[in-house]
Amino acid sequence: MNAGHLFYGSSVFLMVMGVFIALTGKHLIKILLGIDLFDVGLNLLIISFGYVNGGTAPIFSRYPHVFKNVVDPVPQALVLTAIVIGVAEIAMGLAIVMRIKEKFGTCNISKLKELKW
Amino acid sequence: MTMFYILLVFILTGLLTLFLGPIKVLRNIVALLGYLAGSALFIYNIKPGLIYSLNIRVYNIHFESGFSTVFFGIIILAVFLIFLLASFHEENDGAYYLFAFLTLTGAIGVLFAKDLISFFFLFETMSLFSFLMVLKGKNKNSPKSAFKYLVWSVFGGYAFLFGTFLKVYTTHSVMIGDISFIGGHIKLLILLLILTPFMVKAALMPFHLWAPDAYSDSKDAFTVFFSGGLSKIGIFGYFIALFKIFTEIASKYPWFLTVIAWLGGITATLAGIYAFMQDDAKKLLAYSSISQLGYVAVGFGIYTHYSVVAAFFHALGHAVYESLLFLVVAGVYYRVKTTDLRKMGGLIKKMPLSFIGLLFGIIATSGIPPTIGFPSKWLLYEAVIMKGDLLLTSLVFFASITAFLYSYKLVHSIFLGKLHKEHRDVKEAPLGYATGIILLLIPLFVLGVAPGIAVKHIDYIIRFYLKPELGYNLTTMTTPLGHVNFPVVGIVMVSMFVLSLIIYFIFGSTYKADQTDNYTATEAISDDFELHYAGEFYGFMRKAFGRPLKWSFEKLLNAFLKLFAFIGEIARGFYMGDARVYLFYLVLFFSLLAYLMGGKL
Amino acid sequence: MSILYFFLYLLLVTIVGLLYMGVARKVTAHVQNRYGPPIYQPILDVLKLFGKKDAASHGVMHTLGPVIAYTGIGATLLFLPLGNHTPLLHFNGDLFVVLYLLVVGPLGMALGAGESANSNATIGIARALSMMLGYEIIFFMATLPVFYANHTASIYKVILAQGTFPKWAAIMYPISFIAGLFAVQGLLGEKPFELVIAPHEIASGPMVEYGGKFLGFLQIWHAVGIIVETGLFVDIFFGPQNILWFFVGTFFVFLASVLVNAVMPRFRIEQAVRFYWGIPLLFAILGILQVYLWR
Amino acid sequence: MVSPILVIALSLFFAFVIPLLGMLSKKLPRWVPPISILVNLLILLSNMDKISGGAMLITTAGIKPPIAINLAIDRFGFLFALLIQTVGFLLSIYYLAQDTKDERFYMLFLLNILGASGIVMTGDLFNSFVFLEILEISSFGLVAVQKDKKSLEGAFKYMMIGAIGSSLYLLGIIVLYLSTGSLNMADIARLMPNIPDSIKLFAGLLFLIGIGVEVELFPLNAWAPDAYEGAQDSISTQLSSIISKAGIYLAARIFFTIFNGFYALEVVLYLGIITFIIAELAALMQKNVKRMLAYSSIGQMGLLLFVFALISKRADIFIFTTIILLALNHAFGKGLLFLSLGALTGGTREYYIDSLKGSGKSNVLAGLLFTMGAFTILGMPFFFGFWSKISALISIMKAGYVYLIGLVLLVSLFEIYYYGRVIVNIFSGEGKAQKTGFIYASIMVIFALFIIAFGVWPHPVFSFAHKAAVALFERTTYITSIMGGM
Repeated sequence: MNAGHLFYGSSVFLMVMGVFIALTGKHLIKILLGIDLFDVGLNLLIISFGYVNGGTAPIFSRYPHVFKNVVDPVPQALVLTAIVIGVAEIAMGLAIVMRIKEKFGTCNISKLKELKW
Repeated sequence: MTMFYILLVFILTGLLTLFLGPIKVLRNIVALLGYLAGSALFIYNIKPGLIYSLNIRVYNIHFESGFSTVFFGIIILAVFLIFLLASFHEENDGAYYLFAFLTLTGAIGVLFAKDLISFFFLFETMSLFSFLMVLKGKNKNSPKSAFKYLVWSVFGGYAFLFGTFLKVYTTHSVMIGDISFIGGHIKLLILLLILTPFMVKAALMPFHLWAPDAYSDSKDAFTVFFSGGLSKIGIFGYFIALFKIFTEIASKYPWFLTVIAWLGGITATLAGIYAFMQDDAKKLLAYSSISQLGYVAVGFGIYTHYSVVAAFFHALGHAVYESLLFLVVAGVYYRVKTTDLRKMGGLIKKMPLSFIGLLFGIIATSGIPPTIGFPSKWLLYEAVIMKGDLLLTSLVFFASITAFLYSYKLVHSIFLGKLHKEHRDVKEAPLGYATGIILLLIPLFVLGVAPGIAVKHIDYIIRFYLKPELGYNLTTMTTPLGHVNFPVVGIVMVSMFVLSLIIYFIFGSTYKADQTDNYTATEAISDDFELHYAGEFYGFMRKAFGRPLKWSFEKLLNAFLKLFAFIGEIARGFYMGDARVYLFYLVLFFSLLAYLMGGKL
Repeated sequence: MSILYFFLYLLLVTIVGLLYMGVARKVTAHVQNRYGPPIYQPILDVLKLFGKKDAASHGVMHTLGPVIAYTGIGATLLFLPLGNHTPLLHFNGDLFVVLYLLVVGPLGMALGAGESANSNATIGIARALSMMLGYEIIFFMATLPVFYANHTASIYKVILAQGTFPKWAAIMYPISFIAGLFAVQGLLGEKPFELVIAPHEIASGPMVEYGGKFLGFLQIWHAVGIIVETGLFVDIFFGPQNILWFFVGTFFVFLASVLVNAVMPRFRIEQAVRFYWGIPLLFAILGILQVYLWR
Repeated sequence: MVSPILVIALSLFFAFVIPLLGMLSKKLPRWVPPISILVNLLILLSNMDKISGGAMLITTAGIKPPIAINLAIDRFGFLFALLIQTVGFLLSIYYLAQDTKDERFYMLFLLNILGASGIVMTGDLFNSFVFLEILEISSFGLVAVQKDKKSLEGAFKYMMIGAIGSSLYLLGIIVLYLSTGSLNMADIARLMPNIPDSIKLFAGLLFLIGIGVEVELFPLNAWAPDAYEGAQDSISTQLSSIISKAGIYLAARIFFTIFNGFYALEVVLYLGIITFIIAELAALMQKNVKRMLAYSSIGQMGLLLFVFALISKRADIFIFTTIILLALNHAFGKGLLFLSLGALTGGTREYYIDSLKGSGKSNVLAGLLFTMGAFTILGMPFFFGFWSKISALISIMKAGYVYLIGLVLLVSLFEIYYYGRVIVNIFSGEGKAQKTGFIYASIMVIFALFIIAFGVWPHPVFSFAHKAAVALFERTTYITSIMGGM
């Protein structure tokens, strides 16, 4: 088992855990954390896709032989954006949860039952 | 091009009335002028055989005029005139005329349509705006009735559309044309689907459920057009479907025609029975209208030259007397503000012209010579007997007996019997109604005595499809079973009447007695004494019919709807979880797809 | 000339009809162990009624009602062959013309009675019309096989198409004939179907407000009506007869009906209608099946 | 001619100016969205002639594709951009008349429009993800903006599903990137034949879920009724007229242009019709009118997707013309319905069918407009919906599913039933008198005018839609116009 598989496995595990928490958690914050965990796992997965075993940072340098074995820079750039987006999402989520706590007086998801009919 | 212009004139008239909204007189004049312009265009320019196409990028609109266009067009336009005359006295606003004229546009347009998509477009236009017209209605129930009408007519429209697409798919032609060459039984499905909206429009059972409510709850003037005019589109549709679309129906699926004929007979009978059980004038007339349209279906179902001529003639007659009856009831409503048969009575002295209108209306409805109702009924009986279906003949005969029952109930409850106290100062119906009544009485007698005028035209319509067998000239009709000279019947009646009058005048004199001066078996009667026998007029028949009277299509339909409602509740249950449940759906969906793709991955 | 002929024709039938009514009263009386009035009593009654000085009218329609009633029945008579005796207009019109003209009379009376504003009258009319749902349809269904078998709707042709005695429709189509007999009882309005008049209940029904010449009209209307209704039956079921035998036929049909009338109580209205929808309807349908099987 | 990239840049600029303006004055921020969107519209219109045949390419940083981020606008995208901006403009005018909003609302609103226009204009896959997220996050905020129980709950549900969905969308992008080494849509589309089927399947599945959430596809659409119901009326309009339309664009772009109708489309075919049926059934017995409209919206989207997926059965431009017509009809019709429903309730947020009784009589205009909206959704003649409905049926027939027409029509009958019930209800009985403000009314009238004008004379829309459909249909032209001749 090489390092790549370990990375993939662990980040997929994180994603699954995230979904699992979101599915089973009762507290809204917990659910948000689950979603966040899912995002984090995804981000890690993306980075590990771009990872080359033993590669170096993708920086232009005077030594072309180093340049041969660099990790893919694009996923990293993407993940950077994705992290920012994830933060925004969670921030929005937290804001909503805050309001929910104000209005409903609870953070228990099973108490959110206004919209049924 | 004229065909297009005619429709345009009607649409523009409708829009113009909408924008000239506030002034009633102006509105009425514009409506009348627009109508006259359009119908003048129609009468002078529409000859059989005109063709016109208009391209709007993806769809081509094809128009064509035939004998049937002219026949039905004139009926519908004539009835619309009556409607307009009555409308002048209705509470109307701009939208009222807009909807009415767009309904007319749809109705006339349908007659022109050569391809099925245009047909559908115009048919739906008609349904839609007549729905709005009903929605504007006159009482609290109108919206509900309008809703029923909408659902039913759209049901029909969609069936038609489905049929259209099946036809286009199988024949690669969107034109109204023959489908008998298609292999397999799909052609029957197409026919059935295309026929559905017309069965709905012509209120053939079991598609009639909307009709009594919609007829009785729309504005009185509009009911005239609704029943007299729009139902003709249903008849026109029978013609289109059974003759133009499936020309070989008689040889390929004779049982289908038999079913139509029997449905017609059952409609005529049951609607007749329901009619005489009603206590509301418009409801009664609505059922009577349905009943009369049942005869037409019988005529089409028998599918011989005789019967189809009878059907067309009956449709014509239906337009005349049903309009007349609704018009009179509208006039009465205008004066006494009710259509409840239990609250009227003795109006003959106050509204003699209306009485005459109603009297001859019911005489024609019952099919008594020498009115327009007789030739078609006579011919229909002959045709059914010739076909050899004696049970159907009996059923139709039974239906025509019910016509006597409801006719008499109508005329008695409104005009005969005791005058109510609060109706002492009622006046004759105003000019518009009166004009309409007189206008309608003319064809009622003329065509009753000289049916040849119309039969000739009807013969032109159908002789292309059926071997012309009926012998006729202006005043007579001859079938292998019998022969009638209609004026002779009329003359005999008139001379016999004169003779009776002579006898009447020879002997003694009469004096006028008040209505309170009655035999009441020692009971002294005053004005407050309720002697009018109107409610539960045929109440005892309820017992005679017993339980079957309580059965209805409506209950069956409701049970069916409940089933859908139940399924709907289940479907809705899917959307009633909390956020985690929704997420669960997502995960489940993902896993399911991943599993299904597993083999390919 | 033919107008004069027609007058005589009408007069004859009216008088014969009135005599029938007289016979009916006599027969009924004898059955009930009474003596009864003389046979010509109805004629005297009618003369008396027409001789009355004035009659009360409740309005135009009330006045015209009996007139229209007589108009209708008179017009019907013109289209009805009396046996093989050719009527004035036998060539013109057929069963349906006769059936529809036959309705004009009751309609006229109904309109007239309606305007009187007496509920007894209206109830009588309502019953009369409802009864039509019973007997009229049975009568129609009973006669249909005969017309169908001979492939005509003309009454005159039906008469001629039947042969002499054993070829009568009554014998060829016995089931229909029985159904027809049931119907005639209602057609004539005799007990147990005497619901329209029902003197004890609704004070002679439609006639309640009529007196004087109006009642006279109604009497002669009824008289002609008896002949027309039984005559129609005889024409259809008893083949070609000369006019004498025709009257004999109608008389016996009428007599049978009167005898039943004399011993029967009265149905309630819904019972009457339901009765027709029972056994007579069955017979009528069987009759139709018979003609299908025979052809 | 002004570069369309300004549409995005200016919107962003304006969106971030709003809070600053808010500090100066409470009244100023609400003027920003209309101005910004108007400028956007003008920019777009000035480019109208430039766009023909393939896509109009706007590069950033002067680098040719497939490297850097670029915008690629073809007629299809242009039409959607125009639609989004137009509806957005109308709504922004509507918000002018609303008093109580704080400035952050206007920012969210502008960002939302920005996200939607970005999606339909971009030529870069990852960029589309970014815009999608902008769109979604601002939508959560917009749904919650009412700050009452219902809207918060709706927003939270939407957020949960939306977040997971868009993450999976990102994963799909990465999968494609790994196998092609490119993020440019045209480039990926070009390289598509080289990708092994299993990768395609997997990526397709991920995209299906990511986009499925946006376009309200069956098992992924459970958030939709809640969000629609919870949001205020204009936001519901936005959800159905703008946000879901951006989703449709994305679906067309990805499933057709990139995947070239591979596999996922067949799933969409079945899911589309299932969505249609289930949503309409659910609406059948719904007592809350707004939720009913939401179900109807889902149903319409299902029909749209179904028709769109027919392309996998038969390649025909007409099918694309149809989905454009359907999208336009739905955008304007459903928008009108939500707005007029809001007018009928008079801002009370009482959407139950019984509480609406008689409201159409006291507020005739709103009642009529609601009726018009319903009629166009139902496909009644003289309304635009007629043409789109007929086109949809023709498309189904062309693809050979002629018996499905019967099913579609049967389900449409349910639509008639529940819309008819509402129409009848609002016109019966007597309601409380309510007034609709002039601006509000005129916005609705503009929606209605579109429906009626093009319902009576559909020719211009047909040709416009046809051109857009051609642009979408000819994917090689799209690819070559971006990647250069090959």
